[in-house]
Amino acid sequence: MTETFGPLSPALVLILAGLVLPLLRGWLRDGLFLIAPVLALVLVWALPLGPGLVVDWLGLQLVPLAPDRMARIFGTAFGLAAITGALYGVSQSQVTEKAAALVYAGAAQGIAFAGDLVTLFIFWEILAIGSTLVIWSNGHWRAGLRYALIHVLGGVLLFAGIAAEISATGSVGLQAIRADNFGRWLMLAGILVNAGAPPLAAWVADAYPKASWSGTVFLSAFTTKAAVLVLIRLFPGEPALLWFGLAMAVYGLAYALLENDIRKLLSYSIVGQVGFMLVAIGIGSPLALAAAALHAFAHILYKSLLMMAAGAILRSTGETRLSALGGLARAMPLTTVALVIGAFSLSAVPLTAGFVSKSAIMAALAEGRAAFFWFALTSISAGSFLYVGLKLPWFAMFRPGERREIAEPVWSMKAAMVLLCGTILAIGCVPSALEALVPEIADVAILTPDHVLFQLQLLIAASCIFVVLLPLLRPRAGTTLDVDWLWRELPRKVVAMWAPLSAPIGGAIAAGCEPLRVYWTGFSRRAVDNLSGASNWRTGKIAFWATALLATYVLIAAL
Amino acid sequence: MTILPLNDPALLALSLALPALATLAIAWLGRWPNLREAATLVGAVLLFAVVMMLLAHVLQGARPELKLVAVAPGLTLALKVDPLGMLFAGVASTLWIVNSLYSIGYMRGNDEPRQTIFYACFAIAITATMGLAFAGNLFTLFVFYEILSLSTYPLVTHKQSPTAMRAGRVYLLTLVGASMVLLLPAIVWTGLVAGTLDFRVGGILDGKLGAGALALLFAMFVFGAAKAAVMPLHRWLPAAMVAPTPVSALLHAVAVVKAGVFTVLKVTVSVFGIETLQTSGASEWLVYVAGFTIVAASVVALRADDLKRRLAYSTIGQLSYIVLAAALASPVAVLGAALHIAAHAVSKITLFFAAGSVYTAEHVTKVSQMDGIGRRMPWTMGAFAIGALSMIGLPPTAGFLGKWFILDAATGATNWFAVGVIVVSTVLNAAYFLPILTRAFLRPAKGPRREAPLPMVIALSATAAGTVLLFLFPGVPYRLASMIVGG
Amino acid sequence: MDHTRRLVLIVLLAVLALLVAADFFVEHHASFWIDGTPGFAAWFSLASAALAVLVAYGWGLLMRRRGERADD
Amino acid sequence: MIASHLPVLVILIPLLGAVLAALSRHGFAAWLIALLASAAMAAASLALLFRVQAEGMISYRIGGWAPELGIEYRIDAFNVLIVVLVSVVALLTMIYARRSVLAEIIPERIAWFYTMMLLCVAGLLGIAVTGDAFNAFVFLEISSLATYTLIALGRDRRALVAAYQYLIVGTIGATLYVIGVGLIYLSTGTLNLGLIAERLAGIEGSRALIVAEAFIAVGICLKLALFPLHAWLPNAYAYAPSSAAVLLASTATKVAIYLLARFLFTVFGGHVDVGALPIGAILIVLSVAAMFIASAAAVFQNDVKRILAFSSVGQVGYITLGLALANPTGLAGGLLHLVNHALMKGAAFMAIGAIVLRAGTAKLDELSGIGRTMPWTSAALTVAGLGLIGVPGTSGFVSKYYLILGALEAGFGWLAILIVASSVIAVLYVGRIVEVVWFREPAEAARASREAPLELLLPMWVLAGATIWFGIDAEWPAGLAAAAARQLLGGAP
Repeated sequence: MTETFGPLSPALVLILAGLVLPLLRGWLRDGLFLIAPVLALVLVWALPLGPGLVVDWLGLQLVPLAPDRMARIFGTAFGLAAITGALYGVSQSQVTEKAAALVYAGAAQGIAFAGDLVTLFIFWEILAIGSTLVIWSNGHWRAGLRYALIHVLGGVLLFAGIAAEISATGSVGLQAIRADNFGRWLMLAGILVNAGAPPLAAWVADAYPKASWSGTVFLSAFTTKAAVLVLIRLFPGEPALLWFGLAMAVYGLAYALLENDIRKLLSYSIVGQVGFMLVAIGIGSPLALAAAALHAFAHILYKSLLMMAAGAILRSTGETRLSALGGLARAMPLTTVALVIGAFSLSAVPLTAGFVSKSAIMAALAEGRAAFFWFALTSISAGSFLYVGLKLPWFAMFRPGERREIAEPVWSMKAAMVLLCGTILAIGCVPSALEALVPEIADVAILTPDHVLFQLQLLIAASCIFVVLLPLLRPRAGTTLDVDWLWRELPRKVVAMWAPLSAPIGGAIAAGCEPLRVYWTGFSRRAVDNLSGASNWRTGKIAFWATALLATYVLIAAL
Repeated sequence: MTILPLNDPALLALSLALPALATLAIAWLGRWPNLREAATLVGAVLLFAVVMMLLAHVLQGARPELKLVAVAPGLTLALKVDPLGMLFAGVASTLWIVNSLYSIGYMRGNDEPRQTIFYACFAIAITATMGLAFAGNLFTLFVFYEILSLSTYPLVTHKQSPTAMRAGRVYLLTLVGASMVLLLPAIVWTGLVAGTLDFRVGGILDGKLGAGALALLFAMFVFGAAKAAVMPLHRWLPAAMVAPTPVSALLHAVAVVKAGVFTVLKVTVSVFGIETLQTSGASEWLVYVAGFTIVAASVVALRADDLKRRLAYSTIGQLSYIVLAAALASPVAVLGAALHIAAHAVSKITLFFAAGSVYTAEHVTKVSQMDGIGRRMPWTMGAFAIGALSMIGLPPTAGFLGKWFILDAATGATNWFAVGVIVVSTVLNAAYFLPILTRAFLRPAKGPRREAPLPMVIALSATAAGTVLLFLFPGVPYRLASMIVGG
Repeated sequence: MDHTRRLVLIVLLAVLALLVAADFFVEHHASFWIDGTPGFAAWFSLASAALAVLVAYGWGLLMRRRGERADD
Repeated sequence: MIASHLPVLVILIPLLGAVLAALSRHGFAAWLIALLASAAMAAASLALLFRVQAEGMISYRIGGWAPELGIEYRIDAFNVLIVVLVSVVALLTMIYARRSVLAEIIPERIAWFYTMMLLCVAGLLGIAVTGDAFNAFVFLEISSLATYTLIALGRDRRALVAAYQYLIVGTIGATLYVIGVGLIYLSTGTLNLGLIAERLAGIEGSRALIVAEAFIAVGICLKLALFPLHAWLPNAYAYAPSSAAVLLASTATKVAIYLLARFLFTVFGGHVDVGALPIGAILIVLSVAAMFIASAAAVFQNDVKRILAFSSVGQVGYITLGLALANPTGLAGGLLHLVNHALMKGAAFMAIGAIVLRAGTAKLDELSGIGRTMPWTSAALTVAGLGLIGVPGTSGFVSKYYLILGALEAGFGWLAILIVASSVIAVLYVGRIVEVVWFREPAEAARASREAPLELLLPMWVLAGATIWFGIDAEWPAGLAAAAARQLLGGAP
């Protein structure tokens, strides 16, 4: 039945819309910007599940459009993020960003529906191009460059891995594998770069805050979650993911707790949350994979919401540093509500989407008897509430601050936030509605009394600690060193160190070579003199050579 | 399916005669610039038509042959079309049209002197390229290889400044010198050992030389074809950057460097035979040399401020991808190498066109002067962006194709060194191309919008479009490339 | 510790106490041996959150630099 | 029956012409005589060629005397090649000479000049056709004396010095040669080359013979300007009148090489075996030295004539290398190069002569941009230069190809590399000329000159055209050279 839609995929719709967008003006442009994501979401659901169409391309049997359940889950999440993101960003004046955002969203859909490794890779790279353009359209060319280079690296690692996989197995299909040979390790490494895993996790917090108020919303939704989807498809149950995930969760927590900039804090938190998903994928049971997908779904919604709130604050105040904010709750009530709902969802407060998905993950860990990871993630959950549920709203919105003449953002931004708040709460209140999408969670205890009690204790206890240790959590201007020091500052330091050394060393080498050079100059000059004067031999010299030659012959004859 | 009653040998003869005739016409019409340029364009279009007719036949399995003249016993000038040559000829003849169009804009836009010689030598170079592509034996290949070197010398020294003359000297000495000292003895040696100089898929040397001798002979071919610019014989390429941009395009995209890698590839497939190379391991060392060239050239490009110099080193690196693939010596590698010839041609010509267009409009030659140029010349720099993406190997551009199969071959041979080289160089490619784009598009512009002359913009837009189209519809080149080894 | 903070803390502790008390009256579905015990979440969270803050603070002492980066 | 007297006719015609030219005393008349004589001579030599191809070796006895007493002229596949080469080049030179001579030589001496030209040709042809060792010495002296005079006729005062130097060197060479011949005569009792060869086979291990061989080889090598016995040549060619330089450069050294080959192969049989006796080995070493050092010296000259002269010394190295390789392919390559080099060096000297005629100078740094005003002449020079490099498509490539093949067949891979490596030096000196001539802004000399007259261009382009033609279709010359090589290696004369 896929045939009836031909090549019409959500990805194609969005990418084409993105390419056409710069050519349009006025309401036509805004209209297309809003309609295209809706159309894509409709297509996500209209495409019948099935094996998809096989296309022969360069001798490879490609399946560019393979709608399955996982594609539908992520397609829906990506679709919702694109719709609300477009609504939120419709008042953005940079057309490049809008166009790039559509291409970016389209590439994410493309990854979701890709039925083979090659298609996957192609959209993977388009995703990187689109996201880079989103960052660049805000003018931060250095950060964008760093982002682009990291993703080129990730892309080519994946590329090499895919090539190895195809030449080893001869199949381009997406099948569950383990990282058991070098090629597959390459593939895993490439995906992990995009997922924001250590050691290259620093790009997330480096690049995302550099986009515009609207651009960051898009960025927070697609790249890392697309990587999660690919991990679900390719590496379910890969043990290495457990540790990568845990490391990301710890990293995200620690850096977010220290961070001062709202959007940077939220970026660190993305890494932390994706860590949860990776641990679930590392478990690999059907429930765990469903939980990972569900968590990605929820995370896309609440992280978009959080980024929207941050963007609203940025647009209204021109500021995102917690140390410079405060007391916004009164002036921006709706934004405040959005921020709190998003934060609570991230912290898995009951009745939010995050509670549903995190419950599923914990249930999967319990089912998988992964005690260590269960306790570790529980403890990190408690910590997460500190930075996002308490620190963020308190310092940005509620703590007493100077009174400013600021207003709520424009209606379209508010509408987008309201839409997301509604969705998050709806899912939180009626988790069973999700069973149509992810039937695996039917048996998970979500809104049971003991579970709710457990979660509430966790949150209230963390709140107590927050109140007690508040002085330690006070945001301060500054940056936390990260691995990106290696490529952002080390080269400069090395150059600076090398600069005073280079002249003496070069001089020493030159001095050492001087005698050789002098000799060579003399030699070559003599040679040139000899050669250019070669026509002026004296007759005697010729006679000498003739005699010498003759003598040689006669001597040899005599012997 | 022929429109004209032309048989294959006639077409083959025409493919050499047309550019040669164009040369004469250009020389004859030198006094009337419009007619002269018309002659170039007409020649280019006719040649393209002829090559396309040949292409149709080759795709159907025909392998036209034409014996030109027996120079001496054992030395015959003979043409024979095979898929690899067809691919090369197709690329060159297509790009000749675009390059001619571009040249008209460039040469007039910059008031260049001695345009008649320029167009005439260009046409000779195309003649030589056709002969090279369709060469039926090593001797023919060598003859046209040398004609190509000599006919491009006046182009390289076109400016006749002391720098240009010096560059010309380096150019000629390296190319002709290497070809005479290494390529020619290699050919003679081959002839002596194999008893023939004719190309044959699968090779003519099977079992006739030991592994060490094979490796030596292979080295003589690879370095003898200095047009492939494998380090350390690469200096001529950056030196030749003093030439006008259409010449750079000819060097980097249409003919010259491609002639080098074509020779390497052709020798790999049809003199040694990939199986012989595989089993003897005679080409293994080249993986490391080519790998080093790729990475080192990229590092140099990273530090080059002169735009054309950066592009030149990029070419050196990209060429070595093809050489690397030849060294891997597997069907997939050859496929990748052949596709990369086409892909690199169309994208590098775009980059050079853009560089020349920027020079013509703004007299900008350095990357550091390119701030905001993308806002002023959106078409030019947009095309440049596509070319750059292709160089990095990102879809949806042609550069992806070749890289894909070369990587496939490298992983298939579990040659992790080659894989590592490609990974590192891809990142380096991005590192030296993307800053140009960020400068051009993100820095503030210093003036109003002002594009280069129209013929140039048309030409570079066409090649940029070609870069994307080649990715989307790679059918014909792919079929040709996959026929190279399969027969 | 100022007045408001102390007040808030007392209220929070009271709520926590109530929740722990309530915990004795629900049926637990323990995944592992200890997490089913009443009040587990409370003390575990207190410890984890404190640990998290302290670790982060310590990390901040080591790695936190004043001022923004030049190229940000 | 004129046809049966062809071998002697080719010598008698120029001799007679020389006498008539000397008697005519008038410049134009002398030229006309020389031209007609050359034409007749060329026709005769071509007829001779066809006869040899049809009938094989021709033996002609002067006066009908049997070899032991009388002189025998022997024409075989090898020397007929030389005869045709010399006479055809001579004819072309005569066509070329008129305008050039008018400009370069004072009118009273013009008739004298043509006399000497004809005499020189007669001597060269005589060396080629004779089958008698002493008779060859006589012809050698005839041609040498004529050559000294020709060089001395040059306008430049240094021409006299050059001629004098050549006189001394030439005399030493002739003396060494005649000593060698004398030694042979003592051992074998005959001067007939064929008979010597037959009798030598019966004599074993005579050191005197080896000494004789050494004397003859060194003597001839002086005449053929083998490095390092070459130093007389550059000045002689540079200061000789242009048309004399053309004749000498194309033919004089070639005939000497012929004589060397004749002795090495026909007379001394297998003695050139590389490694067996040192003549071959020493010849290889000196040839390689010539290829490199003389070519390198050419790079540093400023006078184009001198560049070409040094290039000749270098190119002679390739030919002697072919002799030293002494296998069919290598020897054929050497002989083919002998022919090809004569053609292209002739074209090159004609071109530079035309430039001297128009621009008044042969100094490279004064010839900037001469290609603009004298395109056809410069093109001929370029074609000849490409031939010297050995670019494919020129005859130089074909002969070098055979040389490389011969070196590889002999198992000397390194020698093959050296052959091509030395060609790169030719790229340098030819490149210098081409660059100055075509790619520089025209200098004063270039602006003042115009294209050479047709009667200069025509012979020039016959030779340049042959360089290209024999590069594209070398079947005919390669066949002749291969036949000659077979003839030589077959042992029998």
